Amino acid sequence: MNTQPLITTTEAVDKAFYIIFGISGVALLGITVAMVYLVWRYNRKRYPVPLSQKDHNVWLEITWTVIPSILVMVMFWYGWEGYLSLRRIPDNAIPVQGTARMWSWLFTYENGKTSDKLYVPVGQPVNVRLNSEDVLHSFYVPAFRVKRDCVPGMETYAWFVAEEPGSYDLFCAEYCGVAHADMITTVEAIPAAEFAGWLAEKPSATAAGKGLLQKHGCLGCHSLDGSPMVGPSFQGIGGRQVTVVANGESRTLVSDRDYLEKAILDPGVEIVEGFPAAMPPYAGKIPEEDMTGILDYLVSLTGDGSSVEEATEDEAEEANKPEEEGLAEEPTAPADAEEPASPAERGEALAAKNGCLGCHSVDGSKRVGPTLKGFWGSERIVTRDGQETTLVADDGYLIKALREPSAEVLQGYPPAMPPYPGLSDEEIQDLRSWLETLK
Amino acid sequence: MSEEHAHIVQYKTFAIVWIGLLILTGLTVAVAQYNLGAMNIWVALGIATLKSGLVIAFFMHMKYESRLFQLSLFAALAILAIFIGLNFFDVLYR
Amino acid sequence: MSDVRTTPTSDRGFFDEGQYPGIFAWLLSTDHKRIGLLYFWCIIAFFCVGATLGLLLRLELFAPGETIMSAQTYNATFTLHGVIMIFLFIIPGIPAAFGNLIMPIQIGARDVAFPKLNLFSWYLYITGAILAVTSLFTGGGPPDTGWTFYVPFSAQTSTNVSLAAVAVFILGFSSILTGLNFVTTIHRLRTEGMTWMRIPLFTWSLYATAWIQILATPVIGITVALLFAERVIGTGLFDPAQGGDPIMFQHLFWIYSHPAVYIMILPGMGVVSDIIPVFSRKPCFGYKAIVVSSLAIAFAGSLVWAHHMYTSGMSDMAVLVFSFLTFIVAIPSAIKVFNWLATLYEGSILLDPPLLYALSFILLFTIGGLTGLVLGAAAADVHVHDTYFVVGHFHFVMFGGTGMAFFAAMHYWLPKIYGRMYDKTIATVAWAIMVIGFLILYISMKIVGMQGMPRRYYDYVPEFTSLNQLATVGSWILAVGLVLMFANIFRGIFKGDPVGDNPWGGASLEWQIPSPPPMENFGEEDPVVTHGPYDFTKAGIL
Amino acid sequence: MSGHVHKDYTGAKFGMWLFLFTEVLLFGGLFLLYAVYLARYPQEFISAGKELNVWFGGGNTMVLLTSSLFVAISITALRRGAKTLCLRLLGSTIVCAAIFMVNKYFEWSAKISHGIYPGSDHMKEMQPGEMVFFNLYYLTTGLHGLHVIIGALVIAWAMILIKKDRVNADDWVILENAGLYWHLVDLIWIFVFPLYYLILH
Repeated sequence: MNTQPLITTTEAVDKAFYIIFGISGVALLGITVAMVYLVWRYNRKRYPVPLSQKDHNVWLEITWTVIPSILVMVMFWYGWEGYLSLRRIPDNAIPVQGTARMWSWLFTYENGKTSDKLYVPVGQPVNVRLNSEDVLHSFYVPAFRVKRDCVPGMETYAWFVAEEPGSYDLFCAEYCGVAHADMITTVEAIPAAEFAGWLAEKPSATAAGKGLLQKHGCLGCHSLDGSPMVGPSFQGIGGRQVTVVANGESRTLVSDRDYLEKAILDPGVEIVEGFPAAMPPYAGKIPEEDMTGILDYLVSLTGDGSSVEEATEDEAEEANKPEEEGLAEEPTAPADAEEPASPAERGEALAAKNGCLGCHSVDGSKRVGPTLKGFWGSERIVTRDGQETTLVADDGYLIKALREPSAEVLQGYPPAMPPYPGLSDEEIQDLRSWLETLK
Repeated sequence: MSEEHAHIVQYKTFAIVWIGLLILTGLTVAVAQYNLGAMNIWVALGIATLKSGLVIAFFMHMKYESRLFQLSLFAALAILAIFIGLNFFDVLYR
Repeated sequence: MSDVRTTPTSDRGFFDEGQYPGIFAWLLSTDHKRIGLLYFWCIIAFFCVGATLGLLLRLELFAPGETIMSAQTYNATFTLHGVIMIFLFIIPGIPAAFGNLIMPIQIGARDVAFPKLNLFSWYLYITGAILAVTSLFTGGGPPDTGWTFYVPFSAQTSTNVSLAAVAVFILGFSSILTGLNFVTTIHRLRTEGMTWMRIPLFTWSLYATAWIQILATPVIGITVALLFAERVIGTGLFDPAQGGDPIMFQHLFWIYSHPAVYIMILPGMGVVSDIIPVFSRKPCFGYKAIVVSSLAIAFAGSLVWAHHMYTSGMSDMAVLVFSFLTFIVAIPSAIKVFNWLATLYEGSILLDPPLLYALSFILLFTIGGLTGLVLGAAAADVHVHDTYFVVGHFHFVMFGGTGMAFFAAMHYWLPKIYGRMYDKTIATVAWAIMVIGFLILYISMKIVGMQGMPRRYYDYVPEFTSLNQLATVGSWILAVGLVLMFANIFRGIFKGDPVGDNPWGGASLEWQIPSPPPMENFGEEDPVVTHGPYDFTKAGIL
Repeated sequence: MSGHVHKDYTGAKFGMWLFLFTEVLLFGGLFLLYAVYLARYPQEFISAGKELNVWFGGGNTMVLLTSSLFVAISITALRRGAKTLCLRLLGSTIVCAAIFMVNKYFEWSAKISHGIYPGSDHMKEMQPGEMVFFNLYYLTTGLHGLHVIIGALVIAWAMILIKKDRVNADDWVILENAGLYWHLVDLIWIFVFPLYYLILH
């Protein structure tokens, strides 16, 4: 592996720092001492009249032009040399895809495994290929002195190598909106063997299945540990008896593979009793293979679900979960110890966070955009492709209005609303629950 | 002040310049019909520069103004060229 | 200089010679001194607002998590702090206020070349300022983009960025017109004997600045106009989905905003170059070198914008070129510092408040400049870019540099304009408090930035807490110094002891006329200049 | 120099030129983007450029060049004391401006009726480079059109002053400056025309 001694990014950058700080320190000291000395030495009390009226000296000017020029060229050179080290990816670097979005990170490994923390093997270079799904972000790991912007529509990269095992902060360094400061995760440097094991966990149905649930945002509303969230928990969902309401009639059935598939693709038909009809239909949204994986996993969650063998291996991810929820939904929520807020409350917080209330009132008054009072289920006259259409404010309409507001513009209002592609499906459901309360 | 009686340009001069401008316009349209590859844009820009030179020198009296005016114009255009040119260190090498 | 004294019609000079009654004497005046004071007071007012916002930001960062405001409010607050401080305080600060007050007198002119345009510039400034404030309360609420307005975020956010963009456009226009006015004034209205090599260095610095204002400011105009168009009519020139390139926005933005840094700092250097000789009773050392370096900074400053973009995803070739050019610009600044120090050598130095502020400029600007070298070096910049190190750096340059120079100018020239002197002891105490608070505040920021704390962070990881608290405490000390300094200045303006025409013993023209200056600065006859601006022997000071 | 009454012609002209530099730099931002995007999407720019009508663009070029001629001559005319001729020439200039704008109106509405305008569905189906081309086209010609209107207003204002004899054979710097502004409008178009309408036909 190690064909030649590897210069780490930290070493490359720190060299430039030492040289520049060294030269600068001497210069600063010199200037400060000279200034204080001159002010003291030639004080008017001592010399009521200046000793001379010298006003130029060509050689001095040349000297203090040439010497700084040489010094800054030295600094330039070391800065550039270090930068080149940052840009030259070692041949044996492991590629990882890093996706930034408002306001979280997603890392995808070569074998398709995803994670919201960046797991890397100690001692081996990692090349993170960066992109962004929405606005500018910046991938920044202070410990390794690397930073690179994530630009939508463009791939950038940053490589580094972790010499010591440990957990290193990973920040977003380019301002990206209200939760910019929460877009923090970690680089988890683990011994190579452990990393290989972690990476190979994919075959494990549980981890893969859980990864899929994470990827498609299921865990935003459904817990794995039995605790109620927006939707019912997945604990024991394989073969559990569920009571559902369909067309106003409730009946009890067994949650089998067919039921689960139906419930995912078209959840509005049968609603689990006691839960809001909040889930969006996923028909056409989940690729076939992912669907199979999800169903395999869900069916496997039987009994009390004290969850089979995954307890240990998922510790890291479990530990991370509350934090991630805090990010996505309630940046200002005081503590995760509290009861989870109701969907409507979360929706309200979301509306405040995303600035909805700047344009939409909740009391019926007209602002830049239409009021949200009585929004849900109301008839809307919209202009689509220059033609007026009447439709009802339902799930589909809400999603479209948030993700692509310019497609259907409400009559009498300017097409002023920006799209909110960053809103997850769960968040839209929360918003919907809140909107329903605004009668 | 002396400059109040600055050069009065003759009607004839203007007319000649105008005819020159029209000819150059025709020329630039004509040249655009031929595929010269990347040269097209440079030829078009060259002719446009010639035309703008005529407008500046005669219509805008720059030919009769002092060195200060000419230097300032040069500085402004040079800065614009720098602003555009330096960008290509990024654009061409990305 | 020949005797340019006239019998003043009133001992309150131009204050008693308004053309219109009451408030209109100010609002309709085309006199450069009145316009200068209009700017001065507006700028001071906006500085106080901006500083208050800064203190609130520091307070929020006193502890991790929510301290006094929500994240959205915080983001709007730092945006506003940046926009106000940059567009309403630093950029117009010295040129529009002291440039207007002093520059025409320094070259022996009775006014600027286009007095009505000058007044119009002020109205544009006020219009822009009002629009910027209006954007807080209208549309989608206060802009939350940061003063850099980077796309795609600025094109997507629902807050009132569009109006803020219009405000910036108008403020830019105001800046352009002031620059245009000054260049023409300096070329056309120098009095007899005021050769180019006899122009005071302050005026020289304004000349260099004015050229940047003219040639760079239009670029920010088109940039914010394009942002406006992108938001309002969807012309996605920077939108990747429409083939645009978000990085081009950054290029355009910094093509203006980097030279703008020199619009901010050059006049400050001019102030220092004028003050140091007077309080050393020695000609400014290397006058020509300083003139050339001002012009060199103005030119070379236009070539280095992309050093703000090393991590942006632009090409490595661009990093190489811009890093190299950036280090070139460092040299003229260094030359100025050495020449200032050489001016002190063998002088007769009086440590009055203007000199103290000027010396703190040298110290703080040097620290800011040297940390700028860290940011210019490609590798080092990658680590500290967009961290608190940058925040610390530009506050050293902008506040420690331009801010201190502004205060130096205030202590140096306000006695001339108002004819009254502040309390020098209090001014010195305030100065000491400010410098101490300043160093605590911004050095903490630099260290926390070196440790990796990104800027524009509403919340931070616990290991950054102690330095953030130290910085916040520093901000309080700094605030105490500021309040004391302003209180002393205001008291001095209204109640101070009258000063003579030449309280500091200056040799340039503004010290040869009465304090406050009369309406057209000079009597019936224009002054005839016979010696340089720092020739204390010929001026009869020595 | 004796203060108040004196009028500095060179200074006034110089100030105007400085202002024109700012206008050049303002458009410079758009030309910069044009250059960058042309380098990135040469083929798309060519295919999109074919959608523009050379006759509209060429006709407008002639109109503007001619109007510039009128303005240039009008200054000579005024200085020679031919006030009526001067006013007629300036009037013709404003007519030229109107022709230009009407032309532009037809050109834009033809494009818009084909569904080519910022944010349209038709645009969304285009290649990214073509979208950039049309967005730039609308912004550049739009900003230029705005300058045509402002220029025409400035000329009209100069005409009023000439009628009132406030601007005359001895005091003509306002007309000179108005003319400079108008020529700038022409200058910009001299570059816009080949860059947008003639990019390889």
